[in-house]
Amino acid sequence: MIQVTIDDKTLEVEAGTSIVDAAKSAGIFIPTLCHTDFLEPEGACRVCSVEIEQNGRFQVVTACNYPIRGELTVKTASERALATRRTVLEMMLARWPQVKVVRDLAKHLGITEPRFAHPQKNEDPHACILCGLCVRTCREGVWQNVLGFEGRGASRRVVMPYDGVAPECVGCGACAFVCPTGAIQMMDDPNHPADAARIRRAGMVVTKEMVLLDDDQCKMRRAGTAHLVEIMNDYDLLPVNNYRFGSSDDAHKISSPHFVKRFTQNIQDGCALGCDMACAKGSDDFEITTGPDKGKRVCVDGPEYETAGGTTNMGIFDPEWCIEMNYYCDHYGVDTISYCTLMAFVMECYEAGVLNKERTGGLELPFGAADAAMEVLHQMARGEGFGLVAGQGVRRMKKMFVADYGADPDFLNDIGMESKGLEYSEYVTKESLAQQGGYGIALKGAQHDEAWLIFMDMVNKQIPSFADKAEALHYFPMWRTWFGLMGLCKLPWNDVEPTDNAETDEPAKVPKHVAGYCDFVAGMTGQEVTPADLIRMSERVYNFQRIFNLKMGFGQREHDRIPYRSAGPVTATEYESRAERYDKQLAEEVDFDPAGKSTDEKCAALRTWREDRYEKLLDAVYERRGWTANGIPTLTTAKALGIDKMDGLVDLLTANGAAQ
Amino acid sequence: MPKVTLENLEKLAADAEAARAGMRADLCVCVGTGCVSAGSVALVDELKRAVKDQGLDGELKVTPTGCNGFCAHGPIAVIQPEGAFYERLKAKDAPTLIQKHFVDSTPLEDHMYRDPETRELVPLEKDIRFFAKQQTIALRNRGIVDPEDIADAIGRGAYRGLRKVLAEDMAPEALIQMLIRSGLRGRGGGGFPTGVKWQSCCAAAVERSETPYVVCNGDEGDPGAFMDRSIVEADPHAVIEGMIIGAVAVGASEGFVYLRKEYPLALERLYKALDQARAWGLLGDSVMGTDFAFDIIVHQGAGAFVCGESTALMASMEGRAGEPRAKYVHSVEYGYRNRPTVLNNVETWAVVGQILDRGPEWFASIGTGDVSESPWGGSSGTKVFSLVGNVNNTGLVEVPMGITLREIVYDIGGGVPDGRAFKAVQTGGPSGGCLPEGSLDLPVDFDTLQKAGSMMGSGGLIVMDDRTCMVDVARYFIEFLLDESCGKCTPCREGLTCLNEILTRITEGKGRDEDLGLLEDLGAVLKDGALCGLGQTAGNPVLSTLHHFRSEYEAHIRDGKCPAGTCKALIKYTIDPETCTGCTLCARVCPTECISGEKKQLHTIAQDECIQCGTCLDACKDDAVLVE
Amino acid sequence: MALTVNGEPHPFREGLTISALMQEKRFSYPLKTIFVNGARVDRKAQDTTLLSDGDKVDVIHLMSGG
Amino acid sequence: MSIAMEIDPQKIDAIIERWDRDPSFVIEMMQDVQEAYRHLPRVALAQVSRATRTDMARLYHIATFYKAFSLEPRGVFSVQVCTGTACHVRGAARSLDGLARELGVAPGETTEDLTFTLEGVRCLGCCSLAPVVAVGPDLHGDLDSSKVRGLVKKYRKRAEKMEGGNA
Repeated sequence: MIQVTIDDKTLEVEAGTSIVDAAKSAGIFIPTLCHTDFLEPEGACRVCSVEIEQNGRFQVVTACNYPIRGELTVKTASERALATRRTVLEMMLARWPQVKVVRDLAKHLGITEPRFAHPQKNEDPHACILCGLCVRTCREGVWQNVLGFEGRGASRRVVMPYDGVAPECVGCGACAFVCPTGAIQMMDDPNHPADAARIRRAGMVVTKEMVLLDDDQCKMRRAGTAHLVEIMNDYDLLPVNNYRFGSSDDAHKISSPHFVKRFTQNIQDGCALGCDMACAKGSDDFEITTGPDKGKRVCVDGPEYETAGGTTNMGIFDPEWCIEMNYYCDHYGVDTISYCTLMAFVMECYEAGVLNKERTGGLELPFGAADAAMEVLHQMARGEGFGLVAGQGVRRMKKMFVADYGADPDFLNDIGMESKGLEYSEYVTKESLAQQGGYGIALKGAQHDEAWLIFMDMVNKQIPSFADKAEALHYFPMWRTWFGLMGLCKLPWNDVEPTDNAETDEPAKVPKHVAGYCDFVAGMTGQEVTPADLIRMSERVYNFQRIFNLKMGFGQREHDRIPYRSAGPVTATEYESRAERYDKQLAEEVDFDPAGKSTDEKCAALRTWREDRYEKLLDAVYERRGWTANGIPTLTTAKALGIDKMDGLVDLLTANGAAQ
Repeated sequence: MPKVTLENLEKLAADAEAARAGMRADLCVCVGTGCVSAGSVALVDELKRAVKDQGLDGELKVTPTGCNGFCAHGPIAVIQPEGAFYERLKAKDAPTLIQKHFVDSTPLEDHMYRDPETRELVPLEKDIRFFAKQQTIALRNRGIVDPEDIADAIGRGAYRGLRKVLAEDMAPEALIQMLIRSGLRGRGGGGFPTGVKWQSCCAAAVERSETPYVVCNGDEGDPGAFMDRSIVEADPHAVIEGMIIGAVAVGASEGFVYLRKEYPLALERLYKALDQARAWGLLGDSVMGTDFAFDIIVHQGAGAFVCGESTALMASMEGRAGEPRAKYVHSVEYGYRNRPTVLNNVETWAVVGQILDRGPEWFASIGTGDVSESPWGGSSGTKVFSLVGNVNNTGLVEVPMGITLREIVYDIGGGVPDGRAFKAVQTGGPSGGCLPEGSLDLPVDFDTLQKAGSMMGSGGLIVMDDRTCMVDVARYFIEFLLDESCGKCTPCREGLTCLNEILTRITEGKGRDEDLGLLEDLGAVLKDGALCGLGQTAGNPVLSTLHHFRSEYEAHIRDGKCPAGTCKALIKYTIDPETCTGCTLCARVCPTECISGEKKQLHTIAQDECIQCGTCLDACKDDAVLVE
Repeated sequence: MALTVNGEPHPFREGLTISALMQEKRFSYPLKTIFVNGARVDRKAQDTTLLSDGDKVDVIHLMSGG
Repeated sequence: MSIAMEIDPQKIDAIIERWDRDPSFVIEMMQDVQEAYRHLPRVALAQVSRATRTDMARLYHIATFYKAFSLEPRGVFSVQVCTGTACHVRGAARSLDGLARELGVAPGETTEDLTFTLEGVRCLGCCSLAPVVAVGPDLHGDLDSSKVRGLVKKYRKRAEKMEGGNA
C-alpha cells in the first residue's frame, strides 16, 4: 500500500491506483469529461489536470491515468491546475459554445465567455467534442471496433470508415449511450421499440458489469463456458467414465487455461452481435489431424463446457482431441452432448463385455480410447460399420444389445444415461435429488436448460424439504422457459453478478437483472410487466407443451423415469469412491447400519431408499404445479392459465383422469 | 564472404588498410543527398573513366562516400590521404582534375576553396575555417569511408568496440557503468543519460523476465535538420554496431530502426549495410561467432512529425496511427509491445562503438561533461548540428559541447551572406526557440540553452538575417505543429488552433493589444496541459520570440508594420530608381503582369494589382526591388 | 468442537481464514456469498477474516449451470 | 493520362505475404499499395484488414493520419515543395504559391488530368539547396518562385512524351 495526500487528506492506496480513483475513495471530487470507470483511461480532454509534488518536483498531470506508484502530494485545485483546467475549458467553449456538458464544466470554473475566436466554432448543442468515449467503448467494451478517428490535428473527426454506415455495426447503441453530448443518434431501429432508451439503459447495466466485473468473476469473456471444467471437478460434478465418478486427477489436463490459449480473444463471438460477454469462443487456425479434412486449418466454434465435460465422460483428457471432435460434430451436424454420452455408454458396455472387437467392427473401445471414438464418429457420418449402431443413440442401443447380444436389460437401463430418449447433459446428479427431478421431469428430456439446482440443493443446502425442492422445480423451470420464449440468452441473468446482489433478499434470483428483463419487455412492447407476469407467460406455454406430450402418447409419470446411475451408485466401485458419504447417509437418514455389511448389500439398501425419495419428489412437484399424481395438468390448472379453450383439450384431460 | 569473428576482425581491418595504403591516392567523392542532387553520381563515374583513360586505375582509387558536411560547396571531392579539397565539381571537370592534379601535379585552382575574407586559395580541407573548429566522433568516417562496402568500414575500425565487449564477455552492469562514466546523454533532444536509461530497462527486463527491445529513432522530423540522415548515409555500420552493443547491455534479441520514408538514399544504404552485416556474421544467430543472437528490422516512417516522440513511434511500429500515450510509466518499463524498450536517437547509437573502443574517459574528456556527482552533470562529447538558413557555409558540423553559438555561426558558418545583419538563431526545432544576438556567446550544451528559453534539441541550427520576421517565424512553427499534432488532446489541438488564429491575425495587421496576454496563456496551457512532448513544447517558439522580440509584435499590432518586410498584408513592393537597369525580367515573371516599363527604363509596380507574391524580388539580379 | 459449513462438520484449526477454508473445501466457484454466524462477510475481507472454533459458515453459490 | 485502376488481388496478397501477414507491419503494407497504385483503393484496404485481422477503423485512421497515404489517386508527378525552416526563410512559401498558381491547384490537391499532385512537405533534409522542390525522386535546389514556370513546363513536356510512349 502507498501513502498519498490529496488536498490535505492522507490515505493509503494500492500501487497503480489512479489519482481519480484515490480521490473518489476519499470523497474528493475531480471533474472529468473523457473518463469513465468502465474503460481504460485515455487522458485526452485534460479536464482532470491536477498538480502533484513528488520529492520536491512540481508537475501538472492528468488524474484519470496517473498511476500512484510512490508517495506523493496532490493538489486538485492548485493555481497551476486551475489555470490549465480553465484554459482547456475556455478553448472548448470557444469551439462548442452550446454544448451543455462544456458550458456546465466551464461555468463551474467561472467561465461564461471565451476570450478566443475559434475558426471551427460549432453552435450545435449536440456537437461532437472529440472525447473519444464512443470509439473506446466500441473497441474495449463491445469489441466491435467499428468507430474510429479520421485525420489528425485540427481536422480530427470521429467516423465510421469512409463516413458510411459500417456493415459490422450491430446497432447495440453503446456509443450513443456513453456520448456526453448526444452527438450520436441511433438511426431508425427496425424493430420500432416503444422506448428504445429504456432498453438501452437496462442493457448498459449488464454491459458495464460484464466489462468491469467478469475478469474477477467467471472470466467468461476470456474462457466462455469452458471456465466450468475445473470448477465442476472441484465440486465432484464433472462426469467421468459414463457418470461413474465426479472428478479425476487428470482433469487439470483439460482445464480452461488450455482452451483460453486456443481461443481468439478480444473479438465479437458469432452468437449475439454486440454482446459484451461474447462467450461463444472460437478456436481459429486449428489444424485438423483426422478424417476428410485432415491437414486443413479451420475455425472451430467452441468448445463449450458441455463438449469438454463430455470428453472427460469418455475418460479422455486431451483438449486438442476435444476441439477436433467439436469440429467434426458441427461438421456432421451431430450434437456433441449426445455423441459424448452415447460413446460413454458404448465404452462402459465394451468394458463390461456386452460389446467386443467383433461387435465393434474391430475397434477397441474401452474408456479413454480417443482414436477409436473419433473413428466411430466418422463412421456415423458415413453411415457405415459400428458407427451405424452407435448412431442410434442410447435408448435404441439398449434394445439392440439386449436383443442381439443377450445383454442384461436391468444393467443397461441403470447405466444407459437417457431420459425420454435424450442423452443426459454433462453433470453428475447423484447427490442432488432436486437436479435428478430437473433432468427427469424436463419436457424435452435430460437437459439442464429448464433447471440447474445442484448448487442450491447439494452445496448450499437451501432447499432441504420436498416442498422446497418442488417450489424450486416450479419457479426456475418456468423462469428459464421464458428466455426460450423471448429468444434471449440466460447468461446476463446470473453468469455475472451485480456487486450488491448479496444484499438483496433472494440473491439466487438476482432481482436486479430480473428487473432488467422487465424493462426490456416494457421497452419493446410499451406494456409494463412484473416478474410474476413473466412466470405466468411461461406457465401457460409449459403446461400446454406437457398436454401436447400427453396427446402424443407421452407426458405421464412413467415417462419421467430416470436411470439409477443418475440417482446413485450402480456398481461397487462407484460406492467405494464415495463410501464415507454413503455409509453416513445409510446410518443417519436411511437408519440402516452399514457396519459389517457387504458393498452390494449397502448399494441395495441405498437404492431402495433413493428410488423411493425420487417418487416422493415427483408427487410434491406434480402437486405444486397443479398436476395429477400421474403428472398431467388438471382442468382447473388449464382453466386458471386460460389455455382450456383449445378444442379437444378438455376431452383429452378427462380421458386421462385429469378432469378435476 | 568472410565471417567476422572475435579473432579475425583485426586481421580484416589490417588487410583493408594495407590495400588502401598501397594505392597512391584515394579520391573520396561526397555522395550525400545534397551533392547527389547536384550531380555527384555522374562525377564519380566520370572520375573512374578518367583514371582508366590515364592508365592510373592501379594506383588511384575512387570512393563514393557519405555527406562530407560542406553542402554549400558541393559536389565535393577530397583526395586522401593528403586531404586536398576540391568543390563545385561537375562531371565534365573530371578529366581536367585527374590530368592536372595527378599527371601535371598542379592543383585545379578554379575548383579550390577561396577564403571569403582573405580571398586566398586554401588547398587542404583541414585548413578551411568550416572544418577547423570541428571535432568528429559520430561523423568520423564522413567523406572517407564507402558506406556501401563493409570491408572499407571495417578497415576504418568499425565493430572494434563491439569486439571488445564480446571478447571480454562484459557483464551488462559493467557495460552500463562504462556508458554512465562516459557522460553520454541522449542526442535526440531529451538529453537523458543513456547509461541510466539502459540500466532501468535492463532492471525492468530482469524483474519481469521479459526480453526487451532496442529501437533507433531516425524519424528526425525537425524541419531544417538532417543530422540523422547524414549519419546513416555516411556510416550506417556505426549505428548498427551501437545497437548491437546496446542489445548486449540490456539482453535484447530484436532491434528496430525507424527511419523516415522521405530519406530514400539513407534507407537504401541502411538496407545494404544490414544485409552485409548479416552476411559477414555481425547480425543473426551468432554475432561474431559468439552465442549472442541479434537482428534488426527497419520500419519506414510514413510521414508524421509526431512519430519522433517515443510512444508515438512505438505505436506506429505496432501498426497504428502515431498517437502518443502518457509517459507516467516510461517506455524503459513498458514500451514497444508493452515490453521494456530502449529507444535512442541515431546519433546516440552512432557514438556508442567509439566510447567502448576508445574508452569512456576519452569521451568524457571532450565537451563540458562532469559526471562525478551525477549522470546529469554537464554535457560530454560532441554534438552534430545542421547549420542552415541565412548563413554562408550551410552544412553539417560536429563540434565539442560547450562551443559558443558565435563560433558556430561565424567561425564555422562564415557569418550571414549578402552583407545582411544577423538577427536570430533558431535551435531545437518546433520545440525550441529563437535566440537573439545577445545570446551568441552562450555555450551550446543541454542545460544552458534551456535556461535561455530555447533548447539544444536534435541539432537544427537555423540562422536568420534581418529580412526574417519573428512573428512570421512563430506563426510558421505554430502552423507546422497544428498540421502535425495528432489531435488527441484538447490543449494541443484547440490551443494550436487558437494560437494560429491569433498569430495569423497579427501578421495581417489585425492584431489587438490583449492578444499578447492570450498568447502567454495559451503557451502556459500547452506546457502544463498537453499530453506529450510535442504539445508541451509547442509554445516555446511563440514564448521565446515574444520574450526576445516583443517590439516586433508591437510594431505589427500598433503600427501595422512588418519591420522585416515579410508579412504580405503589411508590405509594399516598389522598384528602386537608382539600381533598376530596366532589364524587364521582373515584368516577365510577374503573374498578374502589374509591372510596367520600357526596355532599359525604370519599371513601376501598380500597387492595386500587386498581390505581394514576391516573384519580382526573387527574380531581380540587381536587388532593385524594395520592400517596406 | 468443529466448524459447520453448509450444515456439515469441518475440522477447525487456529489461524484459519475464510479464503483458506474455501481452499480446503475446494469451493473454487467465484460467485458466492459467505455468512459467518448469519453475518455476511464482504469479498474483500475474506482473505483476512479469521474463523473461530464452532463458527457456523454458510456459503451460498450463485450458480445455475453452463 | 489515366492510370490502371483495376486492382489485382494477387498483387495485394503478395504484398501482405511479403510482410508475413503481421498486423504490426500494416503500415508497410499500405506503403507498398500506395507505391503500386499511387493511392489506397478501398478494396485493397479491405483485403489487408481481413488478412491481418485488423479492423477497418484502424486502417482508415492510418490512411488519413500519415502524409504518405491518400485515398484519392495522386498525380503521376508528385511535386513536393519542402517547407522546412531553412527553405521557409529562403522563400519556400513564395515557391509554393507560384506552383499553386501555375498548376491551378491548391497545395494537397491533384490536377484534373492526374498529372501533378502539389504538396508542401516536411524537411527533405538537403537544406543547403534551399528552397528545394522535389518532383518524384529528383530534387531541384534553389527553386525560387521565378523558376516555377520553367520547372512546370519541363515536366509537362515529359508527361506528354510519357503519355505518347505510355509510361
